[in-house]
Amino acid sequence: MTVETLSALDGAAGGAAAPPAGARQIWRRLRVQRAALAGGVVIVLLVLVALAAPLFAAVEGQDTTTYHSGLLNSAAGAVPYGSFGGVSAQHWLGIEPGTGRDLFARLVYGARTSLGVAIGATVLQVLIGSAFGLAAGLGNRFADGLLSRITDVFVTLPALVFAIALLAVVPSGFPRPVLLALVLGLISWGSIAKIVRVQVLAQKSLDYVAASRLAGSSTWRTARRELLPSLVAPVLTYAAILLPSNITSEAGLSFLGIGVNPPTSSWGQMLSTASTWYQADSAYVLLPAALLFATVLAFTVFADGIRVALDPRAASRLRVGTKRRERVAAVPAGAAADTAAVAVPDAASDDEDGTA
Amino acid sequence: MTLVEVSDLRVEFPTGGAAVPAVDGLGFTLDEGEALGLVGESGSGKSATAYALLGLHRGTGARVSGTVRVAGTDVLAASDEELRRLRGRVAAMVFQDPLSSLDPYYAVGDQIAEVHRVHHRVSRAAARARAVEVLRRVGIPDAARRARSRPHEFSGGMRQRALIAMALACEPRVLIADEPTTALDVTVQAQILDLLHELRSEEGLALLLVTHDLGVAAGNVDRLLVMRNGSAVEHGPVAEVLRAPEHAYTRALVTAVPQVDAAPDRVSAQPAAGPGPSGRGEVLLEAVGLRREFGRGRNTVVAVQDATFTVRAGETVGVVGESGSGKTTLGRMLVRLLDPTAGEIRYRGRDISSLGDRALRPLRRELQMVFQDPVSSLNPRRSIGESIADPLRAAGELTDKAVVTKVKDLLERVGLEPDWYHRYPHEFSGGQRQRVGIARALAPDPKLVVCDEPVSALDVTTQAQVVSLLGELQRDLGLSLVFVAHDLAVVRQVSDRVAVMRDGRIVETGTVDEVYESPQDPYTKGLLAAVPVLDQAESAARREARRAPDETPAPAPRVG
Amino acid sequence: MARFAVRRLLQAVLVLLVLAAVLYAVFYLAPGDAARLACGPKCSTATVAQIREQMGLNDPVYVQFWHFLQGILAGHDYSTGAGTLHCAAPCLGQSYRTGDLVSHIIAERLPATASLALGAMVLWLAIGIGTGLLSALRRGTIVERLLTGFTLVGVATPVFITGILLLLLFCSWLQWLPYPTYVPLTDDPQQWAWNLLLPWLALALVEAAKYARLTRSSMLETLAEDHIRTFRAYGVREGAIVRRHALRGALTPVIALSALDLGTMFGGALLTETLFGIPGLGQQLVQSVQLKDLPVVVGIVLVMGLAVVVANAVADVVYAVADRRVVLT
Amino acid sequence: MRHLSLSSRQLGVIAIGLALAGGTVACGPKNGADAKANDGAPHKGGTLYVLNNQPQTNFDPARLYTTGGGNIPGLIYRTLTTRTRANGAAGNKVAPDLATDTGEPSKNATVWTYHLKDGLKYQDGTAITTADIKYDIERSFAPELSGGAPYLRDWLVGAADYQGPYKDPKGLSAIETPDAKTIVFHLNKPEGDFPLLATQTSFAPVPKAKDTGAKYADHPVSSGPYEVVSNENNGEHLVLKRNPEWSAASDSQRKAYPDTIDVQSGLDQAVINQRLSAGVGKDADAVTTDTNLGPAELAKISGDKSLASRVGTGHFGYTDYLAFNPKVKPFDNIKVREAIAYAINRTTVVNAQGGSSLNDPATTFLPTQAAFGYTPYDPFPAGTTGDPAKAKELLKEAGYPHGLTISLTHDTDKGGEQGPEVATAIQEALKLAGITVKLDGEEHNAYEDKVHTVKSEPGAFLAGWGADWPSGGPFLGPIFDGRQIVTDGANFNNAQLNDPAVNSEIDAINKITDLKTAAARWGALDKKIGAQALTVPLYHPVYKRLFGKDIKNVVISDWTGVLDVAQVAVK
Repeated sequence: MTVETLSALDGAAGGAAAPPAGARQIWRRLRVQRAALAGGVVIVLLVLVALAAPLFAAVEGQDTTTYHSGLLNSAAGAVPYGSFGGVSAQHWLGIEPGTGRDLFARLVYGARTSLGVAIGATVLQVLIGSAFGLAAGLGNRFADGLLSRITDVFVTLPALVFAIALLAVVPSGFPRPVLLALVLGLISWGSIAKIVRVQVLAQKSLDYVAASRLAGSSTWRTARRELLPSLVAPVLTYAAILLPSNITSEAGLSFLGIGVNPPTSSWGQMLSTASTWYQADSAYVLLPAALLFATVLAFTVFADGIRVALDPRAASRLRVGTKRRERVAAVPAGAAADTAAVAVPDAASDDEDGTA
Repeated sequence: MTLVEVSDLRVEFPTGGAAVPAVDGLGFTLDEGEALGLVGESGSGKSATAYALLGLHRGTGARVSGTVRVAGTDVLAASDEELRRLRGRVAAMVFQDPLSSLDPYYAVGDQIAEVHRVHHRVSRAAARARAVEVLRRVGIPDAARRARSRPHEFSGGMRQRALIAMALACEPRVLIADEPTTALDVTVQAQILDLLHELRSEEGLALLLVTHDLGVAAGNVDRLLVMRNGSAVEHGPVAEVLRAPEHAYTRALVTAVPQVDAAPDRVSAQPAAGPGPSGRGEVLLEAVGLRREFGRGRNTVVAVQDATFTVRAGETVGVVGESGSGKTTLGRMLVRLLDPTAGEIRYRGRDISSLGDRALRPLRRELQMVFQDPVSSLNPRRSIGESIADPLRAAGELTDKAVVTKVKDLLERVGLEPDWYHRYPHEFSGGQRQRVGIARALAPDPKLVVCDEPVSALDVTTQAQVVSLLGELQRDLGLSLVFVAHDLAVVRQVSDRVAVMRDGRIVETGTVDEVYESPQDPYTKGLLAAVPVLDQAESAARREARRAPDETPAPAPRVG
Repeated sequence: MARFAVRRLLQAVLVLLVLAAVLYAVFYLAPGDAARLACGPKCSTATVAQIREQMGLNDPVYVQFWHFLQGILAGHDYSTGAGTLHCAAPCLGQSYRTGDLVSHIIAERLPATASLALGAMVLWLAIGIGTGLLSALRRGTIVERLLTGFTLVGVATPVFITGILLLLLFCSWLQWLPYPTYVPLTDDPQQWAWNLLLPWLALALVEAAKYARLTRSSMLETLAEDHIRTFRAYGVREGAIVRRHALRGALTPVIALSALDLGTMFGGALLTETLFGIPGLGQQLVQSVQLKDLPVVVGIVLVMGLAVVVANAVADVVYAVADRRVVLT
Repeated sequence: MRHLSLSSRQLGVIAIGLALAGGTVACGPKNGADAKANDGAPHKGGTLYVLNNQPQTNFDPARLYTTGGGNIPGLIYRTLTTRTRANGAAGNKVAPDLATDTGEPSKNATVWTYHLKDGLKYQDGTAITTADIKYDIERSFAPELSGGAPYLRDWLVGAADYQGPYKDPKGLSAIETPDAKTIVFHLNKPEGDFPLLATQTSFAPVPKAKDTGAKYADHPVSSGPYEVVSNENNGEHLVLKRNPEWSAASDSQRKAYPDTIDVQSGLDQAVINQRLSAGVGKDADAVTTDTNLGPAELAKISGDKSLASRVGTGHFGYTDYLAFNPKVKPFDNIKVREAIAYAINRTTVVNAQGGSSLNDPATTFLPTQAAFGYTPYDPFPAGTTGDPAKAKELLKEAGYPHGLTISLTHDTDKGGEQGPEVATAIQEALKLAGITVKLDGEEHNAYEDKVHTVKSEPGAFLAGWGADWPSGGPFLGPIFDGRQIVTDGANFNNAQLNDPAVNSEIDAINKITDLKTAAARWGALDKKIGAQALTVPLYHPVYKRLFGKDIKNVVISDWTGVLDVAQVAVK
């Protein structure tokens, strides 16, 4: 594509530079992507379920802790009597082998933990990562070097191992979900820091930052007014990618038996218990697996959607600013999503190294 | 006989909603050995037309209608196979950006050999030989060796030559050159244009030259087709079109082209006449032995060295030079966006070259800058009003209300609607954005404004408007301007005095007339000689002059 | 190039130093007494004291760290009681638990992890690049939709779920494969591959999805580049264009990324190793963490760290080799 | 006591899961025919495969912590005495091994004398001397060779601070070897159980000349029926072959039918169960000594005779219990402890540990075997599901009419005996009695430290105790003997009970050298202590383990609860 044809488009599409990523634009661009929308809906539902967990449990008339030994065949390893893991009018999704606790109740309450931990961790990662990235990007050679090395260290950390070690250090009194969020957050913020740093460096070289210096603004003022706004998009996008990977990490930790404390339920905890039972009681493994899968999938497609909507990388990759719109216009959403997805894996792999 | 035949060509690009015609009912023909210039400003659809000739719109989602015949083939109806035979073999295209148009991973020679073998059943060895041959043909020195180097090891000019060589390799009958020199320095541009001219005369190639630069077209084609918004506004022999343009737009276009020779009515503050340069207002800014290095250790690059010159109150100093001459670096040092490695910058006699950020802040407002790229110089996420208000708010002297009023005044001052305050950059055209940039520079009532290639990214008509705006402002506000540009004509238009830079050094300074009428430095001479001119006789003469083997040193090829 | 190497070497050393230091700090804080763990729960206080002395646990943590560094630089001699056990530099120390040399333990575990990682990589590259290219070149077709779906599923499924389902499917329902039992390549190549197939798959499916996405996007990007247009404009066949001019550029980031992932994989894919009972570094690491066997933990983490750092360098080199315009710094 | 690391537990957890996978398909009725193959007399020859989860780490007689000389170790290391290799209770006795008898006590069991049999040789043909046994015992004190059982340090005169032969070549004066075939032990208190202790591998001979210290495990010098061909990855893969110098004549216990024994460890427990039940190829000649059936097999064996016929059931002397520390309120109040004892629901606890097939609900602290002196009693009869009402009553009497809140410390290792599953079961049971339980889950090491350190010992926690030899002594002693309260190290007397009556009774029983009489007294003592509700016994684990189709002569003693690899045959 050449400047002409493109600016010909620009005539219609209106202007060369990136439009401000205002909430309205984002929404407008999200709306056109069916998958992303679906993902969004699922997410909303999940959040609602999590929030209204007690309600749901009450409707079923069960709680997460009561044992139902009577429903278990003790001699056969305490698996539930009856089919589908003891599904019945009282226990809609059956009961947990070994204890006889109600699965439906534990699933809906589990959503609370899993989402809570993941969201907490993500927020933390974003905060720490952005802080480091920003400081490194704005700082002088030395500061940048130092901070980048620190970041490297954290990217290099075998996340899961450190989680295990840290979890061992912290007194058991500490509320576990919070701890999990903290540990995940404190360990794997490296990738987001790197992304922010690169963004800042890219922005720094742009003329409007120079202009702001000429305007007599202090570095901080410049950062606040010129840089931060432009960071929102990539950070949001990446956060949307981090979140599902955090859900998985929580599950992974629980899977290794160092997740939330009993009798709290989380999907990861259920999965790890289920992995003990799934042959004798396959319903038990499929439930949390399906939910976890659905959640991660929802967040992933939603993240793709946001990525397209905010399209943080396209501009920087294309030589002519005008090409950005052409790409979004001419290339179907999916493709545009992937052009941004290039940023994802190298980052994502940092989170996955532990949980792989 | 007729080689290319285009009639009622329409090209539409679907953009989400309504389809926009980039080309709208265009028609023209091109005969064997003939040269047609397709001239128009950005968005006029000239390149879209060129692409249509090779059917390059296929698979891009663009809708093409009408008829396009190239050497008898109906391009729009042709099968992919027919099209492939057409491409390169009959009509070969030379693209605008020589760097990105070659595969960075392969040796130039191999790439040429590859396209050669597409159309000629020959051995690899033979193809390579052919590649070397055409490279030599387009004047690549030591072609056999250079054929093995990758594009990034070529200078811009050589890359463009390589692209042309690639075209030649297929022995086409028509050459389609899409803005072949836009990315190049003026001297190199001259060389490329000469090469095209030579090839035409010697190989009997037909040429379709797509360009935004009337000057470039003037000296190199027989007929001109002036396009605007996708359709032809004027079409005829060059001489006539240029001498007596019928259409108003063409006239505007022609007059807008800055003339490097024969000083036009100067837009700058004072008439060149009067008490020589020395006599004018007191010295405002003084650069003494400025030096700037980039990188450290072995890979240190000296961008500017002992640059010494002065700017007096109310005058305009032009700084000309080709890319890499260090003019932008110099400009940025003057406003302390870059810190000089050595040397002094005296502002009103005070050395500011080593002031810290804090100490500098009060001075900042007096030294402002207008940037080259209207896209990157405005924050896309902030309304233009806010961008302009920035210096005012930073100073924090005015009330919010006062700031807004002042910004609106400024907007008006630079010829924009005051109530566009809340609009965002993407809603403006390049020219408008540049005006915003100017408004922002003016906001803190500066004494000196450095304009870094303020118009090079703009269409010629817009260029003229912005240039005159600058001059006008300077006159009214008694500003001093440092006008950094590669375009000698523009510089001549605006400047009182000129400094010519080459490879980081100032090779010549003086009043405009001195420098342009009787250049001393051979490099300056070369530059001036290379500038394309509208008058054909003149340009022919210049070409002859350039033919006389290299007495003018062209800038050393720089690794891109 | 030399400067690049030196620079990276220094970086690596720094990163690894910090890693080791952090570990020492963390373990110093962590509860549990390595000496008691080594000695057994019913062990008398006197014995524990002797063992602690023997392990040098009575020294302050920084002294212990210093000894560790000395070992790396100068090697170390350990008393086996009857004689001495020489640990040549770089000496990673001696397991608190078993008295084995850490280097020896790592050497025993590495083959399993390497087998897992390398094999998985081959698979995920094959699957990932394959699907990625296919969906890039079949843009907008049903094929693409299907593949996109596949990759999404892959991305959204944690490895331990994939693993369990694979076991369920292939081992118990279909009975096509044995329950994985790690067999060293040197013992029986066929059994080795046969038993690693499922772990490879489990890991590869997750990774492949990632790679499919990356390949696809970077392919689309490359195809949109100007030089591709050039060759189209000269009538080069689409196939040839993809083969000669698009593939290389498109795959460069893929190869680079896989270098990185391989690096992290050498840290042992904890969950995969645990799930399939593969005696690799990851499993050893978790066990050692539990047993507070600091020397082993540090040793393994350093190996992991090294792998990652090297991988990073390799990735950069890949870029530089593929694209000469890139300058290594 | 088994202390599995998190990840091996984890292996177990998944393992069982996979085992289920294996179970359904592993073998149908078709195997019924093969079941017959198990009948018929055992013969020498062939290769026995042992598929294990836990590796034979530190395979050094000084470092091994075994009961009765261990299972695999017993193939290599003969000891002064050894356990009887017989089924059930018959396998709970001590028999002479290297020694001519189980030991002659004197000075009311403070001095023990042994004489070696004639013609005992190492694998290299050199003669076994008592000096070598003394040497190995001394080795077991060396900090370089940590891990062995601690008893000798307490029992031998002047051994408290001994540093082992490497630092202190003078050796232990408490052990005399007047001649090459005689060895005399001087104890600082009467120990009637000494013959049982003498079964542990620290009583095996190690020739000083061949001692390579920490490396000895790689090439130990065998005194038993087999010798080590190779020992890979610190006990992960052991290959043993017949030791030609061993003579059945001198060994009344070991049968040693197979020519070679291949011990592959570090296997996933699921894989082990699946391979054993499928029994394809070499796996037909395979056994496991450390992997229980999973629920899937349990579910199957009821309907699958042939599979059922290949399950060996054993009872190892082990008790899992809820421990109280009366120094901590409100557990100082016996009524509260009794209330909890009543409230406990052993069904839920047993289910949490794999169901009634793998666990027997426990009311006594001593395991259910005569050798320990098992005397059935239940001071707080509440049936298997508990008696919340009675518990509430007691609480009221205790002054907690509105219930109370307590904290229960447990190990966070999933599936562990002291793990979260058991803890939550108890939490849930006590809830019904109006007792709110706060769970204090500690990572494995932290848990060990916390509960076994007097200063930090919590008021209530989960614990388990296993027998180092089948006798009441090692069972009750460390837990209830006031003089075994360790204030500056690992303490197992959770109640920190220092009751003169109990102490003197323990001393009295230790003087008894007739194990039967002793057992009876131990039983009585257990009942007496049980009434104080210092612990709430929860369950005794039951071992159910598969063996291959062609395995013959399966012997499972109560001593180990596991089939004895020294007795099985594959032909």
